[in-house]
Amino acid sequence: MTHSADNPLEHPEVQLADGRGYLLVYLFSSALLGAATWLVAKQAMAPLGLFLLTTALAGVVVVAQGVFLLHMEFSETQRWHTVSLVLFIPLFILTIGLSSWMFHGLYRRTMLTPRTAAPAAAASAGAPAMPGMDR
Amino acid sequence: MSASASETIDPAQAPLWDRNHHGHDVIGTRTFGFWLYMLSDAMIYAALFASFGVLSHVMNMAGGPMPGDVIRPGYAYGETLALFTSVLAYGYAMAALRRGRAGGVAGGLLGAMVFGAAFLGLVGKDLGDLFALGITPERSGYLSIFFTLVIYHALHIAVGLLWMLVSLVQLAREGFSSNVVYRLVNLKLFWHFQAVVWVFVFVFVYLQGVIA
Amino acid sequence: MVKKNWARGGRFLALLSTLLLGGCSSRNFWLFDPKGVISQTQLHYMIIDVVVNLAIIVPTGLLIVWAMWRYRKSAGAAYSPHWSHSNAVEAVVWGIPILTVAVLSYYSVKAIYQVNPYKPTVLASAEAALAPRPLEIDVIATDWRWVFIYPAQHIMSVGRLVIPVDTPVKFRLTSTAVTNDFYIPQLVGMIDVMPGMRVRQALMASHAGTYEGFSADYSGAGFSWMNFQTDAVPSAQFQQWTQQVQQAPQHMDYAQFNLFAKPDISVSGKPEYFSDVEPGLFDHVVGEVMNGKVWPTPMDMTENMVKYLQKQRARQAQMQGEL
Amino acid sequence: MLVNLQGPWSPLLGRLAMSQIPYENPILVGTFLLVVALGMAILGAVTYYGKWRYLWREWLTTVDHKKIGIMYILVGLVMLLRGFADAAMIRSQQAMAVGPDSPGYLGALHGYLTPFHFGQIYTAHGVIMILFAATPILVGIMNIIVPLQVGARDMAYPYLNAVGLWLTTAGAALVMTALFIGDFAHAGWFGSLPLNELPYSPGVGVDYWIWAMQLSSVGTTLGGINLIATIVKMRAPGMTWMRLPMFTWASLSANIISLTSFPVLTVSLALLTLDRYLGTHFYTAGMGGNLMLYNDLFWIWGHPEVYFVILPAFGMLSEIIPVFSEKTLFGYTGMVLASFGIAGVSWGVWLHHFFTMGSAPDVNAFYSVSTMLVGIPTGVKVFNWLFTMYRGRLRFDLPMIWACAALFFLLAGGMTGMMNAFTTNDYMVHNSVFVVAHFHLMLLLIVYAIFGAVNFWFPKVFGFKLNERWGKWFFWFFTAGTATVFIPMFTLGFMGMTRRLDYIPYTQWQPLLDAEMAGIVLYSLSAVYLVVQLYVSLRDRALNRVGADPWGTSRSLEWATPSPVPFYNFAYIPHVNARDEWAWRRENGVAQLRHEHYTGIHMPRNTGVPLVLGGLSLGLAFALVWRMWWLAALCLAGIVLLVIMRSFARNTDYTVPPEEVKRVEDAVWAGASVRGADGVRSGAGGLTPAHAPWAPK
Repeated sequence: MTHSADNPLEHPEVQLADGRGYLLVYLFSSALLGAATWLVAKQAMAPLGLFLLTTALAGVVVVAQGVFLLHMEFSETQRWHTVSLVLFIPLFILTIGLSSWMFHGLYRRTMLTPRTAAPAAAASAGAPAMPGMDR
Repeated sequence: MSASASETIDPAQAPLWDRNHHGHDVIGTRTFGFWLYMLSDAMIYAALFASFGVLSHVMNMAGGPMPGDVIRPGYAYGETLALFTSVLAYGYAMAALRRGRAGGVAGGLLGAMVFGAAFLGLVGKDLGDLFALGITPERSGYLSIFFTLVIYHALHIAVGLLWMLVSLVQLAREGFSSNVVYRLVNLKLFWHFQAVVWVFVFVFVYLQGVIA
Repeated sequence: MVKKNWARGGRFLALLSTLLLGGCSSRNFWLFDPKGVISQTQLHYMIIDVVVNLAIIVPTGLLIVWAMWRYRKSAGAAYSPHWSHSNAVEAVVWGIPILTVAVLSYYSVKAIYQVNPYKPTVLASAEAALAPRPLEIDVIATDWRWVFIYPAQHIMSVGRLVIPVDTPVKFRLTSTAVTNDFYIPQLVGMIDVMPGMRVRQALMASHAGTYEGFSADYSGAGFSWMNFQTDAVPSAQFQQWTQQVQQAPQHMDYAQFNLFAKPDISVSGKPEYFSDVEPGLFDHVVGEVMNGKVWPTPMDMTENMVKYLQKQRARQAQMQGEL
Repeated sequence: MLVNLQGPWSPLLGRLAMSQIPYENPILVGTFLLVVALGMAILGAVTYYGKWRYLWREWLTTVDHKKIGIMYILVGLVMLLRGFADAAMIRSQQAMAVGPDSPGYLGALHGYLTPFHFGQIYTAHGVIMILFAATPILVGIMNIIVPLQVGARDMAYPYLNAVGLWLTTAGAALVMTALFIGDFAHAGWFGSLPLNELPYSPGVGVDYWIWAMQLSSVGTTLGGINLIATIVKMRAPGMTWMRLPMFTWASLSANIISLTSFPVLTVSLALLTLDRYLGTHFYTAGMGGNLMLYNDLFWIWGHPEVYFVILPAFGMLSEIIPVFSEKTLFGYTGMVLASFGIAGVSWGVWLHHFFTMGSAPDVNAFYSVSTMLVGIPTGVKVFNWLFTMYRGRLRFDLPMIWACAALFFLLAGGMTGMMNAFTTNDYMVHNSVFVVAHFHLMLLLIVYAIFGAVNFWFPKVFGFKLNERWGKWFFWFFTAGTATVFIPMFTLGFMGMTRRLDYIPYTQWQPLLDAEMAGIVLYSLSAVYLVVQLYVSLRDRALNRVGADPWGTSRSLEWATPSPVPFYNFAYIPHVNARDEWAWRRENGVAQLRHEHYTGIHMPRNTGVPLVLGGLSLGLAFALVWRMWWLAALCLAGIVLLVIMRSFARNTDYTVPPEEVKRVEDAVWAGASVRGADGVRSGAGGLTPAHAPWAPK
């Protein structure tokens, strides 16, 4: 292990900093999330539409932040950062996606309809028939 | 394809040692390792989000408060702004670092700390109000994961604030030494990553929580 | 039935090999001696799987042995130290596993639907032929006993499952405290029995007899004693048995069940019978558990269990003496 | 917030009371006395020979990746012994407690272990063998070999490397503590839920299990980051990706798995911790929890973890087989693809650990097919090793024997694995001893690869070969033991026997259980041969001295440095010209060339901070297990303060002067002739003269 005698401030990772980019992504993501918040607060459209729209907005904001804040690019300095992030993304999707898929099915097959009443009330109410929802 | 890449190389001419080896790039290695750590932390978030996906079914409310009773999107947007501003301030600290201006770095760090602390205060108030209403993690599976996700993110912000404090002291002591510089770059990765994670928390936990 | 003969031949081969290894009598190999439609289907596919696998594994193993022998240094065989690539060979080494996996995947997916615990297609015709509908049994695993409730007959049997032969039986299963696995090797495979959830299982015994069943998933101190016998009996005998149990002096409702479900290790393994069982008891139990009801394990059944089971055996012997 | 517990609690000692010490159990008391005697003997010997300074300076504070690797392996070996003792107890209990008439001893109804005690033993066996034996040994070997193979002087983070070691050691120490203070979890190594929840496991056992796993998990994640950064950023010039040795590729893929999957383990255990300490409802059956979520998270980690331990083993086979076939590895590109194929597929198969959960057929079908996909790259690997042997000149030295045997385990284990991936088969054998026998075969494949690798790289690290004759005795007894334990176990699986029975109701299983017990006896005998092999090798080390390349046909870069490797690895960073660099140099007649001019070498300085961090973490974990809040707060504060203080340290590196490099190089290349000379020690890089002015303080 040897030190490079160079000035650490000249290191390319330090030189990546870009004040204008940071301001840009600040304004952009604040505005987009603000719009999303407003739409949700007003319940401006059908739940599914809102759901898809907010998901899409989150995606756009995150990509913008990835590029401008985290400098995800394929230059000499950032190549391996970007590659490792790209390798992680399928794993995030597998973890969250497959879990949700499995448990969506499991709930349908094994859970009886919930009682919305408080537990004490439910206990005293005896045992109402709870038809399962299964295939 | 040849058996090995060796056949085109003449052994008489080939270099066997790198006599002028300067060693590897310390700052690059350190930031890459830290980036790997950040990704593994992102995996923790992914697992928490997977749990959130599993535990946000109506079954998991156990007759307790529904997301709509717990979440105030406008308030959470205020938290978002505080965090983003803190991130911006840290970005300016990095821009100052690039130009070698210690004053600018310290100013940016202080700004980031102020807004980071504001974010923490807002989150604390938000959760504190819920506790005051008797809405606690022990009430249901959904609330357990809701509080865990939000508090885990807030914990990162607290650690970041402590780290900034330490960085300020080290900056004052050592100036722009190699150690101080790579730690500032790592802290920047850490801090900016929290903004990315917060986008997910904000959209998937807060906003989409009130849609349903 | 060519297929059946083939299956029988394969079964014979599989049996023979394991017999040589184990040196035991064949009726002890529960997995090779299925007595129900589901377990027969499962064995059928196991044989396909094993045969396909052996077709690859055995030649590969022999090749390795051959290479180790043929190319040992002292043999002085052909030597090419730099040979490390060949398109043809690599196509084969990727091709064979891909082909094998494709074949096995096809059979695996097909088999899953045939013995799907919720809706096994191998039982579909038998179910359709049955009027008016299959026998339904609710199973509750407590800590640590098996409770079988026959809701239509209003009876409950603990530690003994009685079913009519050649009749599809449908189970609903849940647990009071922790996860167990419901398993009768000669009739049906395992299914997780989870508290607060309701899973389903189905089987049809094709031969009368007594088969061992037990919990397969570790559930605590009483786990090893959590076995039950399954009597597959002719229909008439089943009717007789239900009528007999309907006369049992002990009754069961949720309040009593609450006491009954307290942790208890069934060292003596003696079955118990209850009549006049509260309708919907199964759903009631599931609902209570979903609402947070637990039957906790006391410290003396975990930390220091020395002599615990001896005391429990004495206690159970005494209770049975009193009855 | 904190949940109420059964039993007493005091502010000073938490839940800890005299009744928690199992002094009435003769097995534990005997073990305790043995451990104390052994500990006293070791401490006494260190004091008698005046080695405390040496121990502290050369080992406890070291940041040398080779020494850290050796200590990882030592920890693994100690835990392997403990895990084997557990296995022997499991087998003897099952052989004794068959049928209602079997006698009981020591207060048990049948056999000599009460159910709860038996549960702890098999849980400890699993946890120890996977996380505290296999993992540390593999991490240790990767630690030693990977930097050498990529031509680096150390890991990317030498200090972090030491932290990882001491965290793992703290985890192992916590497991050992559970033996004598309190108890251990009883719900299986992967923890059955909700059995691990507070109402059903009211003691401290589960807490021990949680914190031990957490400590080692953090340690392994740190190690993973370190190895990936080392491979990506610190390769020698000319070491392009397609020249990377196979073991390094395997290590890279394995550590990508550990980096990505261990965080999920952290989460799965952390949520259980919250349930047990704060009363949340993640995994409870009621109140909106979901107990299967635990299985989901745990196996998202657990299945990749299986490949985390098996990929390095594949890498070892890929190194050993070409060397002893005197031939290039067949299908290098295919092997690399296969490694990453296995790593990638390992992320989409986890549900096969709970096929019986009652999932919909389409879900089970997806996971059945994805699981079978693992068979493709694995099959490719087997064929590639076969074609590596084809047209080679095979020598059956010890490493090769172990490697060849491992191939057959891969075949048998692979076949039974394909049987389990077939969902309807899994319904029949899911929790049976058939599955137990299957995964033991796969783990034995790893064990065989490890023994091969230890014999293979031992001379590189220590400078002398291990004895061949006693090693072969060890091999054959070990193999006989394996056959005698696991063939009956497979058979019992077909007879319907399930896992974890502390009492066996069916007497027809008795003969096979006795056979398994006989296998344990063979294993025990084999361990004697291992000890003899080590002893004889150590005694005759002078006769077995080796140069840089002890096998004469080695291929990769680690064989280019002298054996034992000097602490700086390479006096000059090598320039890599070929895939099998050392074979290339040998074949082109440049292997013996050396450079004459030396320059100073920059090295990290030793530090005791990682050891203290490990100790504080052990204290923190212990305090949390027993809920001594004051001690936990103290240790946590200590850790935070220490980390901050360390970040202020400036004097973390030093430069070895050129004349010192020259002196060491001359000494090591002269080999056996200068052995024993002043200040030159054998052992991993132990070539530091004790009194040199530049030596690490």
